[in-house]
Amino acid sequence: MALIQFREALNQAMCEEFDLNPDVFLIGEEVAEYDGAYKVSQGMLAKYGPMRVVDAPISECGFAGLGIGAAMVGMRPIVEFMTFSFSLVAFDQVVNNAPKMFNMSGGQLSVPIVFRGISGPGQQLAATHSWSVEALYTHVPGLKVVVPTTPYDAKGLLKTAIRDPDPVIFLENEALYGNKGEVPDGELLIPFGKADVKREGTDCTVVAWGQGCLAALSAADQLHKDHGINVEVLDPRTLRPLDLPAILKSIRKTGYLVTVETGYPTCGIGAEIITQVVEHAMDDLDNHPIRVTSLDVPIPYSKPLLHHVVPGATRVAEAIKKAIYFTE
Amino acid sequence: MALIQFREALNQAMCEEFDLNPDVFLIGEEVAEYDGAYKVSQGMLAKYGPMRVVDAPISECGFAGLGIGAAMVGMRPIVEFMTFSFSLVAFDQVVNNAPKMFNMSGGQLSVPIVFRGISGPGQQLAATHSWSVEALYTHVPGLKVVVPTTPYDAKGLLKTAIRDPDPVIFLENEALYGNKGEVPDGELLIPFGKADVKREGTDCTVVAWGQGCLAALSAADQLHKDHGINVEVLDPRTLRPLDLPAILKSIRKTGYLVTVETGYPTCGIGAEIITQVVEHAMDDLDNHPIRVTSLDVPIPYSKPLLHHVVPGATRVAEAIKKAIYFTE
Amino acid sequence: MPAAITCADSPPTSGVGPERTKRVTTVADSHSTKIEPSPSQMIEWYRQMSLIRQFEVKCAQSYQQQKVGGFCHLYVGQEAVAVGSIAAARPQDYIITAYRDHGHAIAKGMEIAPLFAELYGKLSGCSHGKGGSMHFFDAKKNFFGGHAIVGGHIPLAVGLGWAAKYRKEDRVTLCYFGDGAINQGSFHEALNLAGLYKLPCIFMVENNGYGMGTHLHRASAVTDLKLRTGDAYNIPGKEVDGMDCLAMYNMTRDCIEYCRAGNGSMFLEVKTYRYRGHSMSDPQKYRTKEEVTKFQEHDPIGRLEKLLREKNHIDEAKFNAINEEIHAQVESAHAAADAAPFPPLDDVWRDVYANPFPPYLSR
Amino acid sequence: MPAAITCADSPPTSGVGPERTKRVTTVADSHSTKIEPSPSQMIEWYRQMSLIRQFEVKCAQSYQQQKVGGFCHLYVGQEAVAVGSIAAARPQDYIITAYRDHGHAIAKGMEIAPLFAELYGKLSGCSHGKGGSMHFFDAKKNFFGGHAIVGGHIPLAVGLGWAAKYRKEDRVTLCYFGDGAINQGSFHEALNLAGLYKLPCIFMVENNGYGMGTHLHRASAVTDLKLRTGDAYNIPGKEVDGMDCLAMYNMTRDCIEYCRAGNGSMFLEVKTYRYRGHSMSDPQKYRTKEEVTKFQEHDPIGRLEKLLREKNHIDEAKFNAINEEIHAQVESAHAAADAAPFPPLDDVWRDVYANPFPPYLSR
Ligand SMILES: Cc1ncc(C[n+]2csc(CCOP(=O)(O)OP(=O)(O)O)c2C)c(N)n1
Ligand SMILES: Cc1ncc(C[n+]2csc(CCOP(=O)(O)OP(=O)(O)O)c2C)c(N)n1
Ligand SMILES: [Mg+2]
Ligand SMILES: [Mg+2]
Repeated sequence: MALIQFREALNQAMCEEFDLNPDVFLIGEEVAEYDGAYKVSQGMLAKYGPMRVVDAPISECGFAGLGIGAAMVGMRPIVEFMTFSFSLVAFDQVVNNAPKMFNMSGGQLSVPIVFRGISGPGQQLAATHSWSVEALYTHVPGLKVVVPTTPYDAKGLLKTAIRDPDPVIFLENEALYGNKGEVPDGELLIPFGKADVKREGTDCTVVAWGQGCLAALSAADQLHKDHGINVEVLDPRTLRPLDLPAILKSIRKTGYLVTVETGYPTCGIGAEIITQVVEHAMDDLDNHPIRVTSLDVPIPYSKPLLHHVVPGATRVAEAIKKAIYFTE
Repeated sequence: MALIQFREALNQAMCEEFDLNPDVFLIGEEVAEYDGAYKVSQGMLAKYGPMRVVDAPISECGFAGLGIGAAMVGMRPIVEFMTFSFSLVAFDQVVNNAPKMFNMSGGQLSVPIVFRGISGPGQQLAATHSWSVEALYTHVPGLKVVVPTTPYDAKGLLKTAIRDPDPVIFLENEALYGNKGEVPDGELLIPFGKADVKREGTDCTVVAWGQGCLAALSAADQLHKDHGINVEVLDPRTLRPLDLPAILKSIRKTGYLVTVETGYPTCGIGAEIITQVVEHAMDDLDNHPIRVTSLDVPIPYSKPLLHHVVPGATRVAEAIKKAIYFTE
Repeated sequence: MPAAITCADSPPTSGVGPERTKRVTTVADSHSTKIEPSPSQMIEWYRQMSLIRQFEVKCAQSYQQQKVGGFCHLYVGQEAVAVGSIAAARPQDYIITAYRDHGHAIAKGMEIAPLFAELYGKLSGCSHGKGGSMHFFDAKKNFFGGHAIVGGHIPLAVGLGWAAKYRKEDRVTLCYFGDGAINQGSFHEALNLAGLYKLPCIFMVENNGYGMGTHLHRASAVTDLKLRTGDAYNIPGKEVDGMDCLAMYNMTRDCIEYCRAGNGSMFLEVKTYRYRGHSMSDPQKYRTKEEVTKFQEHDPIGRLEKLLREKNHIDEAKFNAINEEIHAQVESAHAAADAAPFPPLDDVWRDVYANPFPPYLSR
Repeated sequence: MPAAITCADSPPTSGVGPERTKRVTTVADSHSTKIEPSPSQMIEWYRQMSLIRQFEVKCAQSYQQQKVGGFCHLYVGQEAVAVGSIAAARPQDYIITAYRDHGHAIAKGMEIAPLFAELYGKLSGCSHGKGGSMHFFDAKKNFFGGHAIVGGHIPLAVGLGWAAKYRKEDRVTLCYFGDGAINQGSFHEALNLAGLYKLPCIFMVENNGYGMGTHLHRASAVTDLKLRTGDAYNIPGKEVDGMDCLAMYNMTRDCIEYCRAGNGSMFLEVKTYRYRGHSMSDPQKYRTKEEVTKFQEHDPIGRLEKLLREKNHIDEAKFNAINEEIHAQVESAHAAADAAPFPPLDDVWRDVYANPFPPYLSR
């Protein structure tokens, strides 16, 4: 166990898999000579050379497709999008070629590829640069979608993703890169579809991941301090597959549900979770679930507007109080 | 009033707006000399000439962007995607440039553009060609999303879309093009955000549009014939804006809700509608709502598999019975 | 057109420097030293082209009988392109193409029975009925599809080339697409990557003059396609007569040599023509009967037959034998497909994930 | 480099035919007959370049003070490109560029007060704080942004050109982008459309040698960018020294003439250099101090100043007056922005739709 940064955990996961399997390589913009736009691939070029750590032109459609093609013959590409906002110019490759090749070839060609990079509103990057792509990609059968919250999860989930035979969308939050946490040095594999209770509680279930999960945790602490409310924070860790049983189990205990995401509300992950919960356990709910999301508007540049649009601990706390009928 | 085909209604709407406003033009693949891959623009080249009815190369990103640029200076482009499955190679243009320009320019530049074409699984076109893009685009603030079911709606909604100052995603179903219906010859404008009761009923509310709406209607007839069940079929006609008040009103009457869509279930339109209903009227529901969708798999080519994946009247009828606890 | 192979008009080398010049000569030279293929080789080409032709004639019938669904794009007229070029490739070389893929699949050695079955959506189809006409695959034979989004597979070809270079394997990737695909962004990004990384890929545009109903000159700002990649991507472009199987064979062989020598990628403008409509539902108002007949006079199968006869490589009996064998082959494969069972409905849950999870597991 | 303008190496005309040749000569000829701009014109250019420079020096300070957020890409070193080219354009001509847009906005005549306010995210910003540094807009002045997705705005420029041609308006569209944008599919699709429809557009690649930390030769298979559009899109390419305001003016004027004459589009490779990092957070390990200094010796502002002094178009007093005026302008605009109020929080619901519906209405 060592206390390392989120970005270091990702770096460690990639290096360990590079060492284990010569078919693993990394391609993306500025990943090699620049050491990564956000320094996630720091030192990897020096260690593995230019064939395994590959700088690409600003051609997301091109190098995403390159990765898929290489994966079709059994290579294990890790394609870094500087941010997933830029994956939208490669959308057809990610939602058609990657997830449907295995199916349309009748199971002949699997596509073991990992698309990774930043998702979620950064620091005042305005509407086109601030996408939370969780919903866009979770919508698509054939893809798997992973969102780590802690350095521990980051390492364990990325290693699993690289070894998985299916295309994996691996979403990172810029805000988390610098966070530190305990991470075991050697082998660490976290299975997909297993939620993690980030905070035990009895009064309300909050389902949250990544940036939103940290907001939920501080909201939970605040509510406990101020009002003795015990919030359970459940981190699904993977959105596809989704650990519905764990969510239902928690709700059976608490009777209330709040979801948190930085994405747009409409047809979002919150909507999906709430719909599944209502379908399977409406009777366990003592109030209607509440989804906390970014407001249904383009993400603005101006700082106060940005913080008004993207949900933080305060809005999560408000939602929890409302969900459990709490009044001071 | 004349009895005309769905495709003729669309053609009429475009021609009337062409006549009213010289800034309206149509661009897309095969729209001009070929008279439209699905004959929607039949005769328009002859009538309006090559500057207003424009054949484009297979460059969706390019001509979608061309339309947006022209709209920025007040033109009224209608961009036809042969099918919306092909809009995915132009995704960034449609979800970034079109819906965010007005916002990021501080209200200086509106983008009065209509993107129209086929959405929904066609006849055995396999996974990449069978997209129902409703959820992908309804997710995005700044867009408006329209899905006509009848020739009447097709004309009235398309005319409204062409005059609207915002970017409109106008989704057509190949299966409906040949359907006939009564359509007034002259002016016909249907406002966005106003649902239409396609069938009155008291026992269950079914929210459905386009292809799914016709499936719902025949399911309703069948259930009435076989079991005297009175289903209310509500057609939202536009998914963004969504006429929630109309949906809630109907549910207050029936107590039950079923949604129908040909798209993938996860983060779909059904999930969004159910979540909004639960948030505003959980107490009016006598059972949990049920969403009928395509199965959560890539759309297969093989005919029996295709019909198993895409919901038809039978599956809608099953869902309604289940929703209202009906047992024979 | 159909024109002779014009090695002369390789792209202008100005501005791209000596190495570029070297490249072009490489191909030109090797090309000038043609190797005459053996009679048995050419007879095999004749057989393959005839098989593709008869296979598709049967497809058309079955489509009219609505036993085949979806979009079905016939290759009739273009057979020499796939047969001649793939004849020059080796089993380990990668092949990938667009939705007009029947010819390439058969030329790469796929049995026609699983192809008919795929068209019929049957379980015994090469993709178990999931793909249909536009999505033929045979991983074992290094045939990577069959792709329906115009231009969308070109970056995949770059990935195949990348894998070969990365693994230091002696493989060349042959990537086919239509003249309409040239105007997709994916083509541009893919060719720049191939030119930049010097990948062993041959990009072949099957220029049949039309993208659906749109003639090349109404879709492409430059109609002399072989020029579009030299100055743009440092990938030399050459032109070849796609109605001539022998020319296709020789040119492709030279290009493969060029790639194997580590020179990078090549671009081939293949001049060809499709006799049938774009797909089965195409009134073809955009061209005249005369135009079609003009090209049919240069039919690739007829031309090779003529050659073989002139050289007395083959006699009447042999011809009849071949064609009867093909006929029998097509009939039995077709009958088998017709009789074969559809996949069980639960198969929709199959092959969605290689490492599935519920609900895919529970099915 | 910075090289003199080399009209000679216009793209090879082989294969694209006479019209192509005609085009190139058009520009070359008109170009050879240079019109010397008036002293007052050149003084105005000097003023604009200095204003841009001082505006951005102030931006950098404010960014360090964290009063400016997001990504902030400075134009320092490239000022002559926007100023020289836009000086050759007319008010009705359309301008559109990427996220490195401060220079173009100011050269097109935007006041700097609303620009500072935008950087500060204030209500008085040109986009009411919704856009920030990468999204400056001024519809009234025909400045169409300010776009942050690399290459994403190039198709929009084609739309602007289309609108002008459709409406038979005498407007030319100037579209700017970086050397990194050339490898995006959107560039390819846009240029083919412009070449096909013969639209009055001038596409200018501001080749400053780097896309972020990646040198051109590591991103583009062909580094002689002016060659990339001739054979590929039938759009002649030319090269111009972007560190020379006068050269930019003359070349752009000729290109505008060419477009107005209905010849179609032009492509300009502008050789330039950015002195600062890609954005405010760039360690710049990819280049040496020496390289930067080498280019700074050809500083566009310094060069024009030298010229004006040599020709005695201006004296010391006038210089000081100009620079003091600019200094005062920057200080007051900045102070105003600093003091200005943020937008009310409910403004997030504003300008989402031009024809809003609930909940946008209810706010
Ligand atoms: C991105 C995309 N846009 C449009 C289509 C519809 N479409 C299928 S084939 C075709 C024409 C392609 O012509 P070409 O590339 O010349 O190939 P050919 O059919 O001549 O073999 C079109 C427009 C598609 N499949 N994908
Ligand atoms: C589609 C897309 N991919 C990546 C980025 C991130 N990015 C922003 S600027 C830039 C470099 C662009 O370089 P260039 O085009 O040469 O313009 P310059 O910065 O030199 O002016 C990159 C990679 C982006 N904004 N959009
Ligand atoms: Mg073609
Ligand atoms: Mg640059």
